[in-house]
Amino acid sequence: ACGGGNKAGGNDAEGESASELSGEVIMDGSSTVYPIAEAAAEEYMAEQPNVKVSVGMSGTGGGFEKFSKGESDFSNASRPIKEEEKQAAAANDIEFQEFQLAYDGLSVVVNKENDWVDYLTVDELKKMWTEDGKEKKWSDIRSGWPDEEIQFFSPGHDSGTYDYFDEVILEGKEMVKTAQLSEDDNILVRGVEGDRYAIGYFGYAYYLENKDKLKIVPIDAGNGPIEPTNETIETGKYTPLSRPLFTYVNVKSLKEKPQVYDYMEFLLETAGDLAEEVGYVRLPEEKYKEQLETLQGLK
Amino acid sequence: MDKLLVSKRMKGRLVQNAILQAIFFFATVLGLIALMLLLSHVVMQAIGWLDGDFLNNFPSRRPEEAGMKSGLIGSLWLMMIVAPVSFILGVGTAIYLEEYALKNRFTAFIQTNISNLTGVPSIVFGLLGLTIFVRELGLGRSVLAAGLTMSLLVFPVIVVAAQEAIRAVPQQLREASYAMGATKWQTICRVVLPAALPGMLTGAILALSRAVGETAPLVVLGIPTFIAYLPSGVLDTFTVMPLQIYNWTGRPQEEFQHVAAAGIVVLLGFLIMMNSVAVLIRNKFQKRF
Amino acid sequence: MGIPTNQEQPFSVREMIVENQRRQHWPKRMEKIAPKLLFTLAALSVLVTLGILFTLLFETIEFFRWVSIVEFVTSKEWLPWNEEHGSFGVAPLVTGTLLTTGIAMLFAVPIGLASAIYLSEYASERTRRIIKPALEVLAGIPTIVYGFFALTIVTPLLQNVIPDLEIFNALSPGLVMGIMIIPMIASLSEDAMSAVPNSIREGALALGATKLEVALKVVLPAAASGVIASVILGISRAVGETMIVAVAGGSSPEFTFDVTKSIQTLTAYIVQVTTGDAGYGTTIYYSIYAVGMTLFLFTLVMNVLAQYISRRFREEY
Amino acid sequence: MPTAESGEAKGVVYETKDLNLWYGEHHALKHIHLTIYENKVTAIIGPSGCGKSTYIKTLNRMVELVPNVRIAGHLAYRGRNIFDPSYPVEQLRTQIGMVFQKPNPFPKSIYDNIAYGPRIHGIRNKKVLDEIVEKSLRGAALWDEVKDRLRDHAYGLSGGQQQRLCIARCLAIEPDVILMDEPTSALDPISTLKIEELIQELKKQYSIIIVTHNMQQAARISDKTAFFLNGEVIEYAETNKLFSNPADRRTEDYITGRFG
Amino acid sequence: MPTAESGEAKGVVYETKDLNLWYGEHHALKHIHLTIYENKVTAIIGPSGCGKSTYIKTLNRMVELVPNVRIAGHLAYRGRNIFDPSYPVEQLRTQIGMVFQKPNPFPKSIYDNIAYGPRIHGIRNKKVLDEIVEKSLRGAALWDEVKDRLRDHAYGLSGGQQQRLCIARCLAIEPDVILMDEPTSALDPISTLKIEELIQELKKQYSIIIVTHNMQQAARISDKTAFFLNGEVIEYAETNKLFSNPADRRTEDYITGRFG
Ligand SMILES: Nc1ncnc2c1ncn2[C@@H]1O[C@H](COP(=O)(O)OP(=O)(O)OP(=O)(O)O)[C@@H](O)[C@H]1O
Ligand SMILES: Nc1ncnc2c1ncn2[C@@H]1O[C@H](COP(=O)(O)OP(=O)(O)OP(=O)(O)O)[C@@H](O)[C@H]1O
Ligand SMILES: [Mg+2]
Ligand SMILES: [Mg+2]
Ligand SMILES: O=P([O-])([O-])[O-]
Repeated sequence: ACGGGNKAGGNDAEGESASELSGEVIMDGSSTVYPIAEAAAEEYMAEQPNVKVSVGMSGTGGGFEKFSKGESDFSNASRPIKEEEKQAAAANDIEFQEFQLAYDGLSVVVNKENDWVDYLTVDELKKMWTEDGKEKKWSDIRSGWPDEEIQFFSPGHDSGTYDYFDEVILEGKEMVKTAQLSEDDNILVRGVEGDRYAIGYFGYAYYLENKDKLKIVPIDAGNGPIEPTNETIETGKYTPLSRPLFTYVNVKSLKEKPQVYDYMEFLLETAGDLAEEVGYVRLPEEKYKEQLETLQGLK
Repeated sequence: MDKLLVSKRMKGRLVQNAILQAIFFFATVLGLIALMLLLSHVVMQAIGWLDGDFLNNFPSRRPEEAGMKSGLIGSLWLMMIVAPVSFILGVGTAIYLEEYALKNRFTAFIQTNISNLTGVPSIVFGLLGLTIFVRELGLGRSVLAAGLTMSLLVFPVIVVAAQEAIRAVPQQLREASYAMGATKWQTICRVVLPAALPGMLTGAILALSRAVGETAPLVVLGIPTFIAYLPSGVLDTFTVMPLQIYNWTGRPQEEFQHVAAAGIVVLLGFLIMMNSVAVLIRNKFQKRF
Repeated sequence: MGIPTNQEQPFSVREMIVENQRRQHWPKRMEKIAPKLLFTLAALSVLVTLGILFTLLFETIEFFRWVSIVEFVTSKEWLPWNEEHGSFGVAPLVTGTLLTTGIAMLFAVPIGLASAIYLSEYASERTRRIIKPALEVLAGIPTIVYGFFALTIVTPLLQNVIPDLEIFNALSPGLVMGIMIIPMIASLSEDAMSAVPNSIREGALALGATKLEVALKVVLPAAASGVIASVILGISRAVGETMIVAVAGGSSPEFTFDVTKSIQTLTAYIVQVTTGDAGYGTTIYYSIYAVGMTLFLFTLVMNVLAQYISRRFREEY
Repeated sequence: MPTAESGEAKGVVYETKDLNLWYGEHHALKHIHLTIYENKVTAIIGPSGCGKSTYIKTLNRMVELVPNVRIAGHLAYRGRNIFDPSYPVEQLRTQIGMVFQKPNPFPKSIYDNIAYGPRIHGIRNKKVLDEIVEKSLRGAALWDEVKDRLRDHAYGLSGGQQQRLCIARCLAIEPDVILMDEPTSALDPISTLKIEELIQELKKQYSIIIVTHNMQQAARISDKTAFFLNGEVIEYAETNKLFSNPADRRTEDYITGRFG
Repeated sequence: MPTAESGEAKGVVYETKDLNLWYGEHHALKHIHLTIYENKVTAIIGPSGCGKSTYIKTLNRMVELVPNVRIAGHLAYRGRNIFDPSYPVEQLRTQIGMVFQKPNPFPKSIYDNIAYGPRIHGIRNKKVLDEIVEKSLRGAALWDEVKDRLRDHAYGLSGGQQQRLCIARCLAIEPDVILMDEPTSALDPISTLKIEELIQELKKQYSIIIVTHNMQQAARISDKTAFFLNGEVIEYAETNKLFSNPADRRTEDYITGRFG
């Protein structure tokens, strides 16, 4: 595998303390997870200036492709690994371990001037977003709402966000054809911002940053309308639209390269704080603890 | 010819000339207006964010601390590979096609092949580079692998420009050289190339400009975005400016849009400096025959 | 003819040359090596193409084991994500590409040529030396920047004129792509036109031709081969351009020729999948290779045609 | 035949008064005074680099195409200042035909070369064009050689043929004055003779100014001759007089080949 | 002086036997038989398009640069078949200098134009080059005009100056034979005279073949003259004889200007 092996054993027999590491740590994968990874790398290199951490953003799929060839130590993912990807890794004798780093709460938003929507149930969401061959109007969803066509904004088909929405809301059915798709969530923000009859969904961080321009829609999954907040997402009250973000680590790297192990440890220790700083939501504390134990078991 | 008719028509022709001149001028300016619009938009956004720190810092999650250093130096390294490799490859191919190749089917095939390469999307070159340079040759995600991939992507533009330039060198000059007993190679090196240099440099400018701004193939190669150290050789990992800009534009925080704008300004500054070297050489050599 | 002899002993150039020719093997050797070396360089381009073909071929074949070629070519629906009734008809991606390329060229060819004519025939040397490099900067702006330019500036501007324009559409990225291509056409055409000997211009001017008549009826035809080459490069670039259309064109493949609607191009689809989530080894993963192959064939056919046209137009001077 | 001094306004084509021209720093024409008459052949002779080409290129303002050219002085064509901004240079050049030192056919067919001038002046009629082409080619003594290959590319012609093509091209727009810069320097004696005869023929309708190195030619065909040296007009007189009885020592030296 | 018929091998530079040349379909040289002698000036005359340029471009194989040229026949330079593959064409051309019909200086400085030949043949020494440049420019009667601007671009020179530069460039490599294709057709009489004198000077060491339209020139400077017509050699003889007593009716018609 390329890039991995060289100069790994920085802490050699000369009796340097284990805290002075060197060598490379290669991280690639999801662009959703990238900000957390970037933050962690930044902080880690302040502590371990001789370790060269690099973070790429090839996307979850692209990350796994490289990971399964042994070209990276970590693959960040905004969804769990797929069966085909597992097989590809197995074919190259790559053993991996999954770790959760944070939550992302998919946020459903409407235009600031939308004064009729107070909340949406999961069924209403489903009815709205599923293609049924007819033009969708707000009045079709709940009576009393305006007789105006709904403008849909959704992340692109190939994003983890879409995947997740598809899974929990659409349940595999086709999304409305009139939906405007973009790979870039900032563009969705603009779309919803610019159209009174618009609705859209995207990552929590994008809502947080644009709170004053958008109106959040609480989601009722049977337990009353819940708005996404750090608290509701962390405790799991905001369902079904909150999803975990992952990193997958190459177990061989973990065992053979002390800096990889050290970095993983660092990740689990700091992910919560860093995730919140960049706009995601921390996992419950015990989750990190559990995973640290799993990690120690792999050493 | 009817003199009266001629002078009657003269006015119309002059008006036509003046109108079209104005249109041509306006068209030229239109491109510049677009450039200005874009630049002013970007520069306005970048104001306050573009400072010494920005050039001196590594990437950061905090917009105020985020900097371009690794990208800037990385792009410089990349160009140190792309410029010579693509120029030699492009000019060499052009010389072969114009001066040596027989006008046969194989030549026509190479010719078509080269213009075809200009239309292959950059991302496909990324796939090619990943397979060949990164994996087969084991160069990893290094400056060299990316530089070679990028060279393959941009060299066809140099070929086409250089071919046109070589073709435009008057045959009489070649004849004069041959008549002195110069060999073909000497004639090419000492007469044809200097006379064709301006056109070749135009090609180089266009090609390098593209190489500086390309994002997609580097993403496919797996060139990382976050790097907080500098490469020390062509086999080291690195990052480039467009990747960082791409990352910043996608971030949720408004501040990162400004960081991205600052990044774009730096990239354009880099581009202009790089081009002006080529432009200076081009101006020095440009002579009408 | 005596030279005013400085005290040096007289020398014979002829003898020196004969002597040098006897001793120097380097030029002779270079003469043999050069064509081979250059041939190797030229042949490399063929290798690159072969490399691309091979990169694409195996996965394309793999793709067609899952999806029938007939469906790929004839179906008018591109719905790769839909697991129940997914459909792999490439036509919508092709129309998306045709639309954006068409708009770009409609915009870039006239403006690029007009700029070339202005710079080569009207502008003073000074103006030319300033404007040309300035235009060339346009070619180097990262395409991602153009993408956002299209989306955040051009689309809203156009929406003022065309209220029906969707936020993602073919028109705006097409125009912006045109802006990006202008310098390519302008600069290369200008080079070709500048290379037309001045004596020919003088011949026409002396007949009382206006600059316009000289430019259009003498210089342009004489430079046709270079002008056509630049246009072909431009078209190729437009067909292969990725980021602008990915950002501003949207990602809804529709079989439509309506420029106000959201579209997806062949390239945008590839970039969407490669940077996205699709699992390695899935049908979607393989589909990008089939799309890449389509694109490859598409540009190939276009280039073969263009070569043919260009050969018919060439005027030597 | 009017003498050089008579200067009756009616027959004057060009009136040059204290004309100066610089290429950058180089003073190429110095205080030129010269009056050129209608229906005459005026020859300009002088050693290489003395400004002959420069002068006749000034007569149709072609010299302005050279960058950094500066012109001062008075030059009137048919009483009208040619530098007057209200006098379109295209109109001037339509009336002043020019044949250059180096043949410069367009990279087009023989036919299109000749038809170019008429076409830009709005003559579209195929039949008329055909006639113009034939007439002009005959006039330049080229018709018989090329009549079967009018559609061939002009660059396939030999040097001499190309030059005659350029003469034909110039005749096609029937100018008032024809400027010729060593038009026969690339021609064989037979074509030269034909061109010389043609010049004699043409001067009935046209005024011709010809630069030549061939003193016999100047003597044979011209009515008046100007001798240039170093950017100055040394002597300007009836050709007979200038060759038989030059007023200036330098003229004499030059025409007898003693000069240099 | 050896007669054309004597043909003693020692003094022969070129031996042409049944040489034929086609440009595509066009048969431009037809069964040429011609022997050219050492230290002589051989003039080639004939009307435009008769193949003069083609013939002398064959002598240094420059004609082969034209696509679709086909050559058949025998042509030996100093007893050696010039088409022999073992005879490098560069070596041939080093010994055969050439001056073209249209001046074609390189787009370089005056100095670099002259130094081009010596440099490609491996002469690097600055001082030697300086001397060669001066000597060659003097030889072409250009030194005085350009000595102060050797570093200027050659395109700034007038037509005549450019042609003399090309002659100087050719002299710089001291060839054995010099081919000249109407070298003086763009020159004034004074420069022409100098070049003619130079030719007389040079023929002591060199053999010179000159194409010219100027029959006086041919008569003045050449020892032997060949008259070409329509791709054939009509007559080849001592210049005196050819001009005073031509054997062929067509030659007579041509030299007396009755031809055409
Ligand atoms: N490159 C070419 N392709 C085709 N035909 C040509 C070419 N060059 C010359 N010819 C033809 O060959 C014939 C001989 O041409 P050549 O140039 O040798 O004539 P020339 O005697 O030198 O005439 P001139 O005195 O006008 O220079 C002419 O009929 C000409 O049209
Ligand atoms: N474009 C130019 N730039 C600078 N100097 C020039 C230019 N053209 C001509 N000259 C100079 O101006 C002078 C006059 O040139 P011109 O061409 O008028 O001479 P000429 O009498 O026509 O000579 P020839 O008989 O050689 O054609 C020469 O010394 C020449 O070097
Ligand atoms: Mg002149
Ligand atoms: Mg000739
Ligand atoms: O980059 P993503 O895979 O998280 O969309």
